[in-house]
Amino acid sequence: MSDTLLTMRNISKRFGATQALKDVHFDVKAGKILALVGENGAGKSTLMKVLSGAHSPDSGAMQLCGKPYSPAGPHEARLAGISMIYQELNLAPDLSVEDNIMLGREDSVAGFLSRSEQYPRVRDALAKLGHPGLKPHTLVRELSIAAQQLVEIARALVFDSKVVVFDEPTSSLTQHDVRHLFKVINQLKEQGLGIIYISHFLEEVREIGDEYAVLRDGESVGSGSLEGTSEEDIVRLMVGRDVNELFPQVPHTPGETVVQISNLSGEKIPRKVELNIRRGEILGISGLVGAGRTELIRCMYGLDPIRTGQVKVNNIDVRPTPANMIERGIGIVSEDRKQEGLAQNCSISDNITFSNLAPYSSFGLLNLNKRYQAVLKWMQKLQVKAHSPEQMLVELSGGNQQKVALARVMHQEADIFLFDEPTRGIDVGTKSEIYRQMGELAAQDKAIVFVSSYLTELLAVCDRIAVMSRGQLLEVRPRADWTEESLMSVAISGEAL
Amino acid sequence: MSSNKTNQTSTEYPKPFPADTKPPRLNFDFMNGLAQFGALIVIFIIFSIAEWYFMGYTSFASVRNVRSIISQTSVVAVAALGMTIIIIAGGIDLSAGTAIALSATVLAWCLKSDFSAMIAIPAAILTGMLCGALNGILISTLRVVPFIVTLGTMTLYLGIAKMVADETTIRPDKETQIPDWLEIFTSIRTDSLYLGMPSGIWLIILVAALTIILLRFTVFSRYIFALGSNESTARLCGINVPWTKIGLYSLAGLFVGLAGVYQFSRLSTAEPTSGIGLELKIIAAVVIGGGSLNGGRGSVIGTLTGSIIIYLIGNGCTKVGLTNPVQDIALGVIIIAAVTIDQLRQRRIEKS
Amino acid sequence: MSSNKTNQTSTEYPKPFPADTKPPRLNFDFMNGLAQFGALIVIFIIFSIAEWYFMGYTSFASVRNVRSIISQTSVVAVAALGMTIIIIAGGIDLSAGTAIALSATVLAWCLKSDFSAMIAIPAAILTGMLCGALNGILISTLRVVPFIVTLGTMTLYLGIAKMVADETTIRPDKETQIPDWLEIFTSIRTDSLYLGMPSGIWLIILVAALTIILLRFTVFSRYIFALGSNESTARLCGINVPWTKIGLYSLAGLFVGLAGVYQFSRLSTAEPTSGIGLELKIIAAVVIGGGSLNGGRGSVIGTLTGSIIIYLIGNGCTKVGLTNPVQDIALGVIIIAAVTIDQLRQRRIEKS
Amino acid sequence: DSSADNGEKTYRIAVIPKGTTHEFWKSVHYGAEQAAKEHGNVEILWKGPQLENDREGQISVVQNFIGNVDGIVLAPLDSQALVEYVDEAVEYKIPVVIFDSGLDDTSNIVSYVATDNYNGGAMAARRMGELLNGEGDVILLRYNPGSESTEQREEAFLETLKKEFPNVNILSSDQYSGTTPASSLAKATQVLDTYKNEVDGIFAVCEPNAAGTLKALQELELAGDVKFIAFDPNTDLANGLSDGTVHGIVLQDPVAMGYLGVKTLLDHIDGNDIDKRVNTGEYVATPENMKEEEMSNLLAPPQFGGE
Ligand SMILES: Nc1ncnc2c1ncn2[C@@H]1O[C@H](COP(=O)(O)OP(=O)(O)OP(=O)(O)O)[C@@H](O)[C@H]1O
Ligand SMILES: Nc1ncnc2c1ncn2[C@@H]1O[C@H](COP(=O)(O)OP(=O)(O)OP(=O)(O)O)[C@@H](O)[C@H]1O
Ligand SMILES: O[C@H]1[C@H](O)[C@H](O)OC[C@H]1O
Ligand SMILES: [Mg+2]
Ligand SMILES: [Mg+2]
Repeated sequence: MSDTLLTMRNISKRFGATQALKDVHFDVKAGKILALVGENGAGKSTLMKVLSGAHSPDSGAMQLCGKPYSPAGPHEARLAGISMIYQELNLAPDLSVEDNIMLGREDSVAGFLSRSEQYPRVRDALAKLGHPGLKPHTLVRELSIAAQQLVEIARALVFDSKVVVFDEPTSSLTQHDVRHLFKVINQLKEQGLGIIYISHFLEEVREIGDEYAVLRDGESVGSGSLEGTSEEDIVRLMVGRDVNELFPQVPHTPGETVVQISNLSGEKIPRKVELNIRRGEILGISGLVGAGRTELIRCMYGLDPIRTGQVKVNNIDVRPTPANMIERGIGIVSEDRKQEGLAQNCSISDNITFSNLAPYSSFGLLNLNKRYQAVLKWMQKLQVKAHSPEQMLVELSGGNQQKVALARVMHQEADIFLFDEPTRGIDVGTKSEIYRQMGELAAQDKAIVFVSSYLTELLAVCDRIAVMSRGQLLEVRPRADWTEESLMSVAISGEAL
Repeated sequence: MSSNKTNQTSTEYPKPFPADTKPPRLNFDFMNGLAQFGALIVIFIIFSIAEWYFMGYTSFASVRNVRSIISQTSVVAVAALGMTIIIIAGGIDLSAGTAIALSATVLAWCLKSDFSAMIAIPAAILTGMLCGALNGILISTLRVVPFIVTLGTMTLYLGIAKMVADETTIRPDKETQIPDWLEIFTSIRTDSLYLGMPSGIWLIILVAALTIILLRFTVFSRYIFALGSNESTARLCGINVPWTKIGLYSLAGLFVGLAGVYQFSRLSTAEPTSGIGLELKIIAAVVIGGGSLNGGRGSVIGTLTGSIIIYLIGNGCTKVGLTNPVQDIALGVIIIAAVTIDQLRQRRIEKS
Repeated sequence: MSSNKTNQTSTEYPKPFPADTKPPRLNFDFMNGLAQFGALIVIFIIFSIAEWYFMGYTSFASVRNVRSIISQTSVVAVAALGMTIIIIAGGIDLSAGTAIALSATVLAWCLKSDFSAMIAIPAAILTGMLCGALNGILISTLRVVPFIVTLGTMTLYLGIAKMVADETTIRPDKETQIPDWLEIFTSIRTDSLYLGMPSGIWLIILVAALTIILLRFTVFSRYIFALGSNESTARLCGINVPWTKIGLYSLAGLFVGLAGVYQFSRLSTAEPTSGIGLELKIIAAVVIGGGSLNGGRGSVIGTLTGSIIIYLIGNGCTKVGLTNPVQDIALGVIIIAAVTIDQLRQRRIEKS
Repeated sequence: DSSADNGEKTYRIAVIPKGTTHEFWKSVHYGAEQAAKEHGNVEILWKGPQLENDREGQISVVQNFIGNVDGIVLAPLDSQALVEYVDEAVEYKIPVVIFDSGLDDTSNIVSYVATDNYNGGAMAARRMGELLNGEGDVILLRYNPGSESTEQREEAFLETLKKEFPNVNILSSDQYSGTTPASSLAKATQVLDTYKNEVDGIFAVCEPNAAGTLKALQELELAGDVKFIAFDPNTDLANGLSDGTVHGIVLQDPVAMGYLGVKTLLDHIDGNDIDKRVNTGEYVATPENMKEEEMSNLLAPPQFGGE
């Protein structure tokens, strides 16, 4: 069962000034799960896009099932048996779940859709993923990001594929969904498919993967069997050095309450949330998909309308609007950097300074030089990989974009930070840097709200953790009083233990 | 409309198989169009009452007048069906107006050159299709946004039409060169009617029905919606985006060509500049009808209703004795109001 | 540019930047406009040679003719400056044409009513601003796309202009009601020139310079670019999106009002329908000039160049003896070609 | 149909011009209202299309009035396109009078009230020929294709010159000015600029066309040097006659046209005898005769809504 299914040889790809891939070698065996890891911008997604026909390589060759393979486009790649779940969601929001899943390979008779054939296939795929309740005729625009990711995954399941690529499929899934996904992946593996699995969660990689391949700065730097390879070894290959600590601890002491949320309800969710946010503290918020964590912070920041409730900042009642909140020292990092978090066609400079142009302006005029210097400083501080502050955001890798989003709130000199999945898609090295930054912010007496679906990081970094379920905020407890199991069970049962 | 309170989402989720195991069979096109149709009825009633009140009689709410409005609407309605497809696919076609005039000009030129209508009409429709195909090809190959490409072809088709018509109006001879049935195609004189309507109107109804079927039951329609909804997704799902675009613009061009036939039939002359400004009316019809310029949304019934609303206003204002300025103002306000109301309705639906 | 071999990994901070830490001092506006300017020169040379070759003389490449082209361009150029701002912000304004006519009509009405030009001109500019402001307010409060809102106000402003003008042409008395300087504002008669150019052209240059400064060095400009690139991001960053929109549409309205003054000055009469179709010319100017209808991109120099190209083609075709049809075809082709070339250039820049 | 207080029937008469923006139509409107006032119990419904090339617009106006009016007085902007809709009105028992510009099929109409446009064009040609002493290069700036009245003027101008002044050479006769002063200015500027070294005379076939041409002549500093003949007046053109920049204006009688159009229709409705063709006359104003009473009246005819 371990014949080589896919080989990629000497793959190179250049984007302008960026050499994204340099002579990369890559093999996938049938019935094996290959974990592809590397830092942000290492070239993982690019390599997979070469495989799926979305990019054509500058040089190199591929073989699929022993035959030369060079897809002219995604269509050919799919026909050849490559299924791909992209890192950035690729769905048509105006089409239904069913239409999205079947898109490009509809069941049809003489050009007419045969829905009666499609429907059961779609339903089965969703059921396999543990979500039989997701209705195939729902429009995708009405789903949460997590549900959308499930649709994206289901797409790969309804077709016969030889190789399935998962590019960070779990970055917005909860543990619960991850379990289902793993079950499915293992089923696929047993059917003799080749699986490529990209993730920044190394423990996940260890759990699901059989083999690994590491990319660094566009080059293959190592590969082998995961058995007998330690996490540290992989990290060393990825970053080129030892990472001493994934969760650096910066001592800080919780202080007085800065934000008081009382009886806060949104249009649908959240419902009647009571919460105090304290200085010098990292407050985690955990919960299942659709629990309303995102809505909660969007409501308090003024991005979503609220129905009832109050938000007090420093004991003053504030009407939630982004401008008001920024003025009171609140900053936010959105969970959806592509659609909302960042202006893709603007420069890094612009993106970092949009929320705080005051330091560079007098009488409405900007001092561009001063701004440039400041931006440069922030880029270095957060290790944003780019060749100039004037570079457009679209050209950055996912992780580097996330860093820009983080740089913005820090540059904004916020006092209270709302982080919604801030480490989504971020590599270990940088993750640890972000945790350290969070710790430092707390040490500077700032308040931090940390929404995450990644329980490990919540349990490692937070001082207190709250759990949300079905729009309600159920429990807030000190970190020491929680375990992964207790967090999960509260989130699932919807009741405080 | 407050029926679908599907609150199951967050409270009952995750949950095992729900009861529904059949795909929903509601026709969304009808559903969407219905709201616009309601608006049409309201406007109609307002004008009827206003005429009765101010003028003391009712000619507005008469079968004859309804026929007259529909016949006036025909050119825009036919072209707007094609524009609906384009708009659903996230595109736009500013050249539709001049392409209609070009098609009509070709038709007139053929007739004037003593070709029979059996050649002239296919030639006109083909002309429309070629215009559409050229738009599609340019959009696909140059990768320039449709707004610009069609802004360019708008002038291009105008120039070609002027060339065909030698910069003047082409007037085929009514007695010898224009067949009777074509002349009365959209006529509402009693002896031209067929089952109470001009034959051209029946044809529109047929074409509209085919379009509904196309937009609901074909694979091609899924590509159209996918394109309008998210083009890169369409590409990554292996849809041949360039060909789909060329196909759909050509298809819309077919409607444009047909609209040219209607225009010629109404004017019995063809003038190369007769399409200028029509494109905005056509787009307005689609948008009043609930189409979204962001792509992914639009309906046949809505579009037809939108087309009628535009001409209804002109008709009603004239009947009620309102002047041109007031009529323009009313049309402007109604365009904005219609879309605003549709927007509010959409938001309410999304919320509930 | 192949400097960033960021192989240092993360032991030290990567040095991802070029060694110089000085901001690029090139004015992007000039840079962007330059390519279009090049195209302008090429077209100019082609026409010059063609005239010399086919006609045996050169009247095209004369100071007089250049003046004449520029003066013809003035109305569109001024309005296109405002449209550039709107397009950068991701919007569009289809009402610009009829709003220009409305402003000109108000100006003429004031003069005809014996108000002095010192009142009439501000009134015209204010009219333009109010039109813009209304667009902005509707777009912000109704949350309907600008295309539709301004499609509606386009007809609305036409209606109001007809009302002001009583549906006809307003013709203030040249001797007593129109001040001399306004009459010769865009005139290229030798005795009207000021430093070799009509005074109106100098004013355009001044206004354009101010717009460049506005678009590069102000905080407001960052908001405009943010809006055009991603509206949700703008909102997230605390930018007051509704007010920014109202502000920028009003600002563009100011240009529209000024364009109305230019339009009046060219004919010394005002006619309510005189703006119909102008909006597409204005948009074409911005787009030929490198503006992107997806927002986030556009330049002042480019826009001015684009405006001139449009009129240059008409002028050149006539001089070379080409007919109207050919002229239309040429314009269409050039619109598409200009944008295609710009697109290719952009792609190349992104690649290198 | 409604009735007035005194029990007498009030007639609603739709008067449909080719467009509304020309000053010419304001005078037609004035004349129409005069006729209505004179007759009593008549309401004039004045409505035209936006621009004089908007066929569909004018057709819609005609169709929309059917059912609401007792008669239609129409200046068709296209001699063929409107035939069907006149027939439609007639089928609905609405009498139609055509004025200003002809219709191809006159079998169903009550009467045709208009200038002899062919003669008007010929008069322009003769005036031009005289001014140039039978020799020179002239430009004909056309109006808009499909407009019968102006086409008549254009043809007459060309044919008369050819016949009576064979030494007058036509430099350009294929340019259309479009229906607005702005488009005319643009077109006239282009044509005049092209031929500015040769041109001796120019004929503009209606008012907006002439307004644009006058401005273009001034801008190109040709005014006065180039013999300029206009058709239909406005104040600037009339002033041009006195200051030597305009050398002749062919005049129609728009007030009479409006008046006779409505009067003929009312006579028909009242059962009186009427003529199938009513000629409203055409004249040439020159710097010499412009002060004569008839000319000065026609140079500044009263307008509806004017003082
Ligand atoms: N379309 C593009 N244009 C320019 N540069 C690009 C483009 N796509 C990727 N790059 C660059 O190529 C490099 C590799 O990017 P890629 O997305 O493959 O990284 P990745 O390993 O998937 O990172 P992450 O973990 O952050 O997703 C990055 O430096 C990125 O900036
Ligand atoms: N599988 C699903 N099926 C149907 N609706 C869903 C599903 N998942 C989420 N939703 C909808 O999404 C809404 C909220 O999702 P959202 O992602 O904003 O919540 P969240 O708590 O922030 O979760 P996360 O941040 O983990 O995605 C819910 O109201 C729910 O209706
Ligand atoms: O028919 C013409 C009319 O007589 C007047 O000259 O205005 C232009 C034309 O509409
Ligand atoms: Mg990636
Ligand atoms: Mg969330």
